[in-house]
Formats: sequence, structure tokens, C-alpha cells
Amino acid sequence: MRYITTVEGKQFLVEIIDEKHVNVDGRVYEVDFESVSGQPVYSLIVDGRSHEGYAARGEEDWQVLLRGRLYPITVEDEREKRLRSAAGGGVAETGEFHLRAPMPGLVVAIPVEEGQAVKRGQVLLILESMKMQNELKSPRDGTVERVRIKAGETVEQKQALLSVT
Amino acid sequence: MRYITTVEGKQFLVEIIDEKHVNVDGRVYEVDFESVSGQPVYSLIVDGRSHEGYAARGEEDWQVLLRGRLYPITVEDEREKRLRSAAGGGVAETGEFHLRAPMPGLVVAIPVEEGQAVKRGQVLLILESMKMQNELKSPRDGTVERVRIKAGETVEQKQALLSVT
Amino acid sequence: MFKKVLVANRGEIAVRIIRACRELGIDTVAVYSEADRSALHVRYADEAYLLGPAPARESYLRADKLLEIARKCGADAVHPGYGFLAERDDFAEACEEADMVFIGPKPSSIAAMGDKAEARATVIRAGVPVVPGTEGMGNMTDEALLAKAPQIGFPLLIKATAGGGGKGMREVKSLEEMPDLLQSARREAESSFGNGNVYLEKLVEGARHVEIQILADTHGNVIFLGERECSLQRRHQKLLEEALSPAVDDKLRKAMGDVAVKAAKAVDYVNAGTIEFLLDKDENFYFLEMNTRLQVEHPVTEMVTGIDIVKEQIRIARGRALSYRQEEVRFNGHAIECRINAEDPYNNFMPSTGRITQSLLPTGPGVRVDTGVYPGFEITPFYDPMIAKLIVWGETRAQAILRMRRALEEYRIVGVKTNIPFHQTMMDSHRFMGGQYDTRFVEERFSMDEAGEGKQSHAETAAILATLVAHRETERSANIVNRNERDASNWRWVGRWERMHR
Amino acid sequence: MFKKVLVANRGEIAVRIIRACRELGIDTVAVYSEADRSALHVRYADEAYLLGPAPARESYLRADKLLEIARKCGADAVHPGYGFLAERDDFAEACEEADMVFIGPKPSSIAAMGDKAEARATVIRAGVPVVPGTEGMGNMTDEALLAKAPQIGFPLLIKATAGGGGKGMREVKSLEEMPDLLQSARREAESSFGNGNVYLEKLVEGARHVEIQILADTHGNVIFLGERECSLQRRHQKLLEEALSPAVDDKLRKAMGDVAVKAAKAVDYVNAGTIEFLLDKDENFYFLEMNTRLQVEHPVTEMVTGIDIVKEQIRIARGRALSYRQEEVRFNGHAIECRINAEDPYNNFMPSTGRITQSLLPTGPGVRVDTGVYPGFEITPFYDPMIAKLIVWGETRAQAILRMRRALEEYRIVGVKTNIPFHQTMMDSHRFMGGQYDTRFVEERFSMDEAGEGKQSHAETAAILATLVAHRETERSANIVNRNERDASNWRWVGRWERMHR
Repeated sequence: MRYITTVEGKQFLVEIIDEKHVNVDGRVYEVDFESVSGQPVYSLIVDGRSHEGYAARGEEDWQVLLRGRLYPITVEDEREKRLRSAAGGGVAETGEFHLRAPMPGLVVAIPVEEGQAVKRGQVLLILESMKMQNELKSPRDGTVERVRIKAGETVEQKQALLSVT
Repeated sequence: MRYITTVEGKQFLVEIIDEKHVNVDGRVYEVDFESVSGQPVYSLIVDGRSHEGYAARGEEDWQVLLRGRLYPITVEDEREKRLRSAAGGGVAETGEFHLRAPMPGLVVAIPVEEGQAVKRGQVLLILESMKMQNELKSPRDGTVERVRIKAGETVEQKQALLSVT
Repeated sequence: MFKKVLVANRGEIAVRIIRACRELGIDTVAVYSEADRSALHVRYADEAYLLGPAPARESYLRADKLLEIARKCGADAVHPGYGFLAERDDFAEACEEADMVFIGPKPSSIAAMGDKAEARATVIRAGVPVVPGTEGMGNMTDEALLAKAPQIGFPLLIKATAGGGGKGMREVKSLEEMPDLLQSARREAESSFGNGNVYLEKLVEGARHVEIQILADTHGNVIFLGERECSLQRRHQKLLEEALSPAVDDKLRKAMGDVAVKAAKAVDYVNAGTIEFLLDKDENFYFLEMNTRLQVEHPVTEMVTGIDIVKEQIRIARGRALSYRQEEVRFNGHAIECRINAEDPYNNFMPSTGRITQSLLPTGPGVRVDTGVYPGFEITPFYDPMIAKLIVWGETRAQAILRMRRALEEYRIVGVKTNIPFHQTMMDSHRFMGGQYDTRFVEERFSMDEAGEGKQSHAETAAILATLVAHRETERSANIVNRNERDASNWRWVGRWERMHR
Repeated sequence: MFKKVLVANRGEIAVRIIRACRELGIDTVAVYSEADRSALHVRYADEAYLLGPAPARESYLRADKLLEIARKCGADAVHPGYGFLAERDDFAEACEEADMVFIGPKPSSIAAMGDKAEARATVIRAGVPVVPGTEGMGNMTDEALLAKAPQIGFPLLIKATAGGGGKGMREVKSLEEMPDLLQSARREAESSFGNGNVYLEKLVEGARHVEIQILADTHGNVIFLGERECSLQRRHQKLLEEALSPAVDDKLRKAMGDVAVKAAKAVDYVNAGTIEFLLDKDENFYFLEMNTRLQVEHPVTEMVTGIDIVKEQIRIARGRALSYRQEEVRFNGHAIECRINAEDPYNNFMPSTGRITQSLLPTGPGVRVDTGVYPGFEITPFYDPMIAKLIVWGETRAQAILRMRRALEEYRIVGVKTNIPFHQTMMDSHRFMGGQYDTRFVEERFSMDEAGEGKQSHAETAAILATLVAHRETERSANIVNRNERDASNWRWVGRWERMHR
């Protein structure tokens, strides 16, 4: 099985040869890989180098935490990759963005209103949780739609708050 | 539900009134009881006193480890208890005892032989495991039968070693 | 000796206090909210009573319920920890009235230090330096402020009297630009707080936050246990503390300590307490405020002095004299504390909630962890995100940093996100290693990305790991399909498979 | 400085050494058997290589494989830990030949101390007192032994030359009873070992096992770091150690330390090492043996001296002078170590194997845990049952005991049985509290049941707990039946239900 794996803009061609060997960009490594206590924490020995990392699926990519550093990583199998290139790619920039509450909390303020144009990075909502005020920002330019909550309301985790189209 | 619970020769009549109350020998206690992290470790608050104990089923009784002390405990519901008294009780002293390996290890010596009479507490077999020699003793008087292993053999956990009839 | 102490707190500090009591042979009473039935302080205490629902105002802030429980269970003292009711003079008073010893200062000392203007006036009278300015001088006109400004000196800050959060705040470099800035500050204050009053304060440049730990008993003895360096903050929240401070030498320590003792004596202080100072580059220091309670960061002082501050608090509350005289306080080595918060350092330090599924504590020589959580415990959004304090001791500051690095690397918490990577990045930062930082460092001159750039990249290893995990997941999915083919009735697996491939 | 150290060990001591290296900026190489792929030392090291199958003789004792790995990965030093190859002079020699630094003494010192008779002769020449007796005097006739006995003095022991485990051992109170006892000892020795030779040894009554930690560098500096009290033993296995010993005062410490340094110098010793002594009630002490390696119980010395013994070992191996002179070694407070073994104290200390499902470490002030296990790790029967060392420090011995009590109470290990209840019972024992114990105390005068009798009984609480758990189990079973009624196809549940009610 061959994968194209992208870390920080850098592409690696990773072939899983068998249980104990991978080929990365033409170089073969001996690997020993196992999950620790059934958790998404993995002990990985590559040619004798012992590593331990946390790996979990994020929204659109894999998040790998290794030696105090977070690597967002995309892993695609070659066939997928080819299909996607043919289709033209670039999904994230279009379509609706639904802001959901990342945790339960109290809506302190909603500094935007329906129909308002917002920029990427602009604060959409301030949510108080664990004694902290947290700014929830827009991931892209767009227009605020369907504001479903009011300041002063408490919300549950994952509750839909508003959308940016 | 009413139980007769015996600890160190002392009987307690324990009635489970509801989720939050028990009656022990006529005195009602408020209890709050839950397992910790899904383990056989329990946090138990009795009338405000906070306790934490390990509780697991042993061979014939419950083993409760509480504040650095082990309590072997039998719990019988009233009906069971009545049935047993009617039947006359006392199972442990009769019937065959099968000595099984409590852990994997190496049989160092078998100081008894088939047909030999043994006393309660007499060493039946010496098993080496974790760099330690462990004496396995007879739980009662009887005669050694069916010695299934020889000194120098390695055995698996729970493997039948010999019997005392 | 007390027979039974009620600990009016939760989390790591409740556990810390329970430990001290247990080591003194004193029974402990925990109180808990509905969200905390499984919390470690409930598991470790001798007794435990439910206070009320999860929100603090319905549980940990319910002074009436606390005292009712304390009376009912026969506690003879109450330890408030920090936060919640620790600096409420009315609670301390209520304890006294209920014939319960409040393990803390007198209500009058709490009150005197609780009001900022009063505290300032009190310590000024005692000869303690404060940041020069016009606070506490009443509302002044522009003319009066412009006349006063040159005496304070530039640069200075215009601050809103009713203010906070930087609203109505202006930095002034010279007298010329001051009139315009005064106008705009007043306008902003008026619109933000409905109150246009402002005051002036000297801008302390490159300021460090350095605080002195003191102990004071009822016999009039007051000693100081050296300082803590707490400049690494984000949104006024301390993130990391050191004892002693790399910016303070013996002479300065003595000077600050003497002033701290003076401030404590000015309010007739009894108990452990902390005097916070701003320290500038020229070794001028200014009183900020006094914390009339145990501090989060007290362990770093314990590590370098060998003095158990909580045990001393209990001793003082019993009316005994301090165990140490000033000349017996010695400093050995260096200690660092990292506050481990359930928050995502890669997403603007957003708090993270959830169940801790695994936790592997760093241990071994010179490492101490104070925590109230364990695997299986649920981090709820009701309380502070600090879930642990990781404290290390080293013979020197350099050795402490190296030890903290290895301890952070060993610490595994799965189930919530934590700021451990932030601390790891900090430990690798040259500014931190050099001890060259001030209170603005984290917010203005530190970034996870930039600081990370100097580090060796393990991108290729990360790529291999992600690919292996993704591959295994794909294989598992395939196995599930195969299994389903044999047992089509098991609709749940099919559902999951479909969801995964939508 | 070394670049890379191979740690030729497993478990807690491998983790301990890896920590020291990491804090010194040295890369570490772990080796592991097939049973230890998931072990903590593999997870924490920078590199890890498989040695072979689980049995030690096929993995951790394979000197050839260890050296091959060390060469291949470019390690420049090998740390042997304790046990396994730590006291094998041929391994130390092989390391040297492979141009690898052996972090330990010279092969000749290991050899000199490894042979008991030679060690005895060597230290006697250096003027070190040994237990009076005829060991090393060759095989003697009954007549010669009877003639020698009065010089040694009574009571004395007859011991088998080839012996061990008490076989062929006799205690002799007077010359009159000696001829008969000699005969029976020889008979038993002959039948047990095929060798009837015996020797005499003075019986040291009420003997304590006290050992002196020394450090020796390549520049001829030898210092001692005080003593450890190790009298609490069971079947010659230490269970609990203290520093310093409640039986040793400053004067005796100095005397024993001087003798220890003399013994070390007699074999031209370099590295950390330990001289074991028997100490009698009258403060006479006798050389037992020298351990030419790091000891299990080294942390108690680290806690009271502040000296990191492993880091000093590495320093010495690099050819540097010791960091401390004798007069800089100071003792502060008291430390106790409890060895936490996977064994059942209620069943003759039978080793216990299995997967650790939960582990909650005691933490907080003055507590250190050195361990190689974690939740999810499997305790196999292949190695030592010691799974952790719990070490506490207190300002005084009494405070250390109180702290150890609370730490033991906090420590939770689920999945294997441990001897924690043994240690808890010991901490409550008046003899232990009074420091009045010798090497026979655990085996002859201590019982879990008797010692427990003084303790407050929680029988009623235990009864409630057991009843609640049993009740819940019954209810769950009932629910299962109900569920099964709705879904009779699920045969597995029925089966379990039936098994439970057979």
C-alpha cells in the first residue's frame, strides 16, 4: 500500500511494505509500531530510534504530537490522491462553515450580526468556560448567517451557534 | 434485599433499603457507593465517612482490602443462608483438592509422592517464578494423588499439578 | 492540635491540604459539588459531604452550607485553600463566629488588603514603595493631571478608574502628546464603563512580577522565605513560576524581603501570605498587592527552602510560634513549576474538556506533581482549567530546566488537550534559558510556531507514524467489512462503515 | 561527555538511568526482551533494540548481543544497573576491550570483591573487621574446630562450606553441645550438598544490616555518603530501607565510613559502591561484603544528601573528579524506601503476575516513586517481582513515617497483588516506629495478622462494601437475564448466567 503523506507542506511517498518495513521516498526503514495501553498513543521504533507520539484524526487531517511539537498531517492513498487531483481539489474554501460550541459554556457576546460580512480571523463569538473567555474566530471570509443563540445563553458542546457562508 | 455478611467470624445483617440507604443490624446508614474508573475499586461514603476499598470475588468468599487490611467476607442472601443451614453446610472439608499453578514457573521440587499422607499446611510443591521459590501447601489433611508433573518441568498458570483426596 | 479540618476547596489544592493534615494526624473533611463526586479530594479525605450542584456559586461558594457541614461533622478548623472563599473577610468572620478556626489571616487583614486603594494607602503609610501615580487621589481634572505628570515621569500610563482589560488605557511618552491622549482615554472610558474618570501611573518598563512569600505567627514573628519569579503570564494568568528569581541577588532579596515584612506588619498579618511586586530593570520594586492566602505556586518555595508551608499555616492557626527563625531560612538549588492546564496551545489556549483516559506521571529524582485528576476523571467546564502542577528541583537553574524538560517529555495525558507543548517550547526558548523575560514576554514576544522553528524537526517520523496509524485504521475498516459479509445482521458495524466513508 | 549510553538493564533502574542521562543531555539506548517491548524503559529511551526471548539468559544476560548492539549504534558507554551483568568482571572486561566505557568499577575490583573468601582476606589485610570465624581457613577437622571455637566465642554458628538456605547450619551455645551439633550439621550438609565440610562463624546477636554508600573517582578521591539501614528483610531480600539508620550516631557513622573507605581503597575501587556491615547491639560492626555497583536502595541516600548518585557515576566514568568533598556531604532529614513487590502478603508473599489495569501514584511534597510499570503493562513471571520503589523524605524520621503512611494509603495498583499492605502494617508497628528491629524481625517477630490486631477494625465498613458489591453483581446478573429473555439468540450471556449459578 502506497500513501502520499504531507507534513508542513512537504510530501513523503510512504509505502507500507509489511508489518516491519516501510519505504519512505525510496529508503527502506525497519519499523516496530504499537499502540500503548489501547490509547491513541503509539510507540514507534524506526531503525532503532524510539519515539512516542499521539496521533488522532482531526477535522480534515491527522494531528500528530511528537516530542513537544504538533504536526498536522494529511495521509492519502495514491488512488485517492489521483482522483482528487483530477477533480480539482480545494474543498475547504467553499461551502458553509458551521460554528459549533467547542465546549459547554456561556455565550458572553456575539460581536457580529446576521448578514454582516466578516474576514478570516475575525471574532464571531465569545464563549466563557472554565473561568476563561474564549474568542471563536471565522476560519475564512464570508457572511454571517443563521445566528441561533443570544448573548447570555448557555450552550452545550457541539451545539450549532451560527454559520458563515 | 437482606443479606447475612460475615467478617472475621462476626455476622452482620445488612439490608439494602434503596440506592442511598442500608440498614446494618437495625441501624440505618446513608451510603454513596461507586466504582472508580470502572475498576474493582470502590469509593464508599457511609454517613459522611469516605472510604476506598478493593473488592473482588475470591475462591469462596469476597476479598475486601480496606485501609491496608484484608478482610475475607462471605455474603449470603437470607434465603440462600437458610437453604444452606438446612443442608448442613461444610463443603470445603470434603471432596478433592486440585493444586493448580498460581502462576507460570519452573517446578523446583515435589517433596511428596503419590499415595503419601499429608497434613494441612504441608508443602506439596516448590515453584520458582520471578526469581523466587514459592512453597505451595496443602489446604487440608489428605492423600496425594495424580502427580501430573516432574521437578524441572515448566508449567503454565492454572495448570493442574497434583491432587489431595 | 486540631482534630478535624474541613477543606473548603477542590482539585489539587484540596488534595495538597489533605496530605498535610494526614501527615500531621489530623482528620480531614472534603466537600464536593455534584460534578466532583469522583474527585481525588473526595477519595482521599476521611469524610466527604455534598455541597450542591456543579456551578461554584451553588457549591464551593456557599459559605452557609460549608459552615453547616463543618458544625455538623464537628470540624474545629477550616482551610480555604486559594480562590473561592479564601479572600473573603466575611467568610473568615463567619468561621470565627461559629467557633471554628479559619486557617488564614484575621478578617481585618483580608479586608485591608482586599480593597486596592486602601491597601495602597496602608502600605504607603508603612513606607512601602508603590508604583508612582495618582490612584487613590480622587478624580482629577486634565489640568491637575497634566501638572502632576512630570513629577511621575514619562513614559506613563493613563488608566480608567472604573476600568480593566486595557479599555481607556493609553501609553504616554511625553507631556506634548498627553492632552490628546487624555481626551481619547476619557472618551473610551466613558463609552466602555459610563465613567470617564482616569488616573496616571508610571509605566514600569521591562517589569518582572516577583513576589515574596512570608509567614507570620500570632506571636509577632514575621519571616520571609525568599521570592518567586512569576513573570511568565498570559492574560494575567501565571503559567510558570521559579524560585528563586534569576533577576534577584542576595542584596535585593533582603531589601524586598524587609519591605514585604513591613507590609505584612502594617496590616497586623498572621498566616502565610504573599506580597506581589513589580521589579524593573534598575532593581526598583513597587508593591502591587498582597495575597492573603496560600498561593498556587507555593511548592517552588517549599522545594528550595525545605519548609512545608501548609504545615506551617496549620501550626500558626493553632497559635504556635513559627518553626523557623529568619536566619534559619536557607535556599538550596532551584525550583520551577509548570502549570498544566487543560487547554489547546495550538488553538489560542482554548480550554479543553473531556474524560482523561490515560495519565502517566513523570516521577524520579527531584520531581513533584500536585494534581487532583487521574485516569477516568472527567474534566468539566465548571472550574479552573489547571489540572496539575509539575514542579522540579535542581542543584542549579540549568539543571532544573533540564530536569523539567525530561519530566515534560515523560508526562502523558490522553483525553484532554494540555499546554504541555507550550511548556516544552518555553524550556527550549533561549530567552527563557537566559532568564531574560518580563511580564509581556509570552503575549508579545513568544509564539509556539516561531519558537518551534529552532527545534529539530521530526517531520519524517511524524509522517511515518501518521501513515501507519491511517493504514491500520483502513485495514481495520476492511476487516469489519469482511466480518459484516459473514454476518449481515450486525447492522451497527455497517452503519459505522458507511459513516466513515461518506 | 559521553554522547550515547547503552543501558544494559530493564525495569525501574533502566528508567532511573535513562532519566539521569537525559538530564545530562546524553542519548540513551534501551535493550529489551520480547516480553518487554512495551516496557517504560523502551518508551523513554532514544533508541531501543531487541535482545532476544523473555528469559534473562537469552536476553539481558547475553553480553555478546549487548556489545554487538552497543557497537552497531555507536554507544560510547554501558551502564549495567544492578543485577544481570552488573557484577560480572568478564563483562566489564569485554566492554573495555570493545573500547566502550563500563560505568562501574575496574574488572579487577569486581573480581576481588566477587569471591567471598578473597574479599574477606583482602579487607582483613586492610584492617577491616570481619565476622570472626574460620571461613577461608580451609577445611578443618572437628578437633581443630573445637579448639578454635572458644577463641571465637559463643554463641556461634556452624555453617556448611557448600551451603546456603540454612541447610547444615547449627546455632551453638556452648562447647559442651558442640560435638553433637557438628555431627548433625555435617550429616545434613553431606546429604544436601554432597559435601560435609563446615566452618564456624560468630553469631552476631540482634544484628542489623547497615551499609555505607561510597563514591570513588579515578583521581584517588573516596568519600562516603553515610549509611543505609537495611535490616528489614525476608528470605535475605531487603523490603524497606532507611537513611540514615536509627541505630547509628555521628561517631559510629564516621567510624564505619572510614572503614568503608579503607575497604574500597583496598581493591583500588572506582565508581559508586556499597560496603555491607553487620552491626551488633554494642556498636561492633563487621564487614559482610561489598556490592560493586549501584544499589536498589540508592534513592534514600540521594534524598538525605541531595547528591545524584547516578550522575556522579557517569561523572566518575568520564574521568572527572567527584563533585563533592567529604566535608561537603551533609545529611538533611530522613528518607525511607518501601520496595513495592508484585506479591501477596496474605498468602506467604507468593508472586503475583498479570496486567496492571490501574495505577494511581502517590505524589505531593517529599514523595518520589521510581517505577518501570504503568497501567496496561503486563507483569510477567520472568523477572524480579519488584515493580516500584516508593521513597519519602521527611524533616525527621517520625515525619518520614507519617508521610510514608499517607503515600502508601494513596498508592493504588489494580491488576496484580502487591505487598503495600505489608508496608502499611509495618508503618503501624511499634517496633518499627521505635527503630527497634534487626535482620530477623520480619521473619521471626512480625506477622501480618498480629500486627494488624492493634489497628482499628473497619469490619463493619468492609461488610457494607462487600454486600453492596455483591448486591450490585446480583442485580446486574438479573438484568442480563431480562435482556436475554428479549434476545434468546445471545447464547454467550446465557452461558455466563448459567456458570454463575452452577
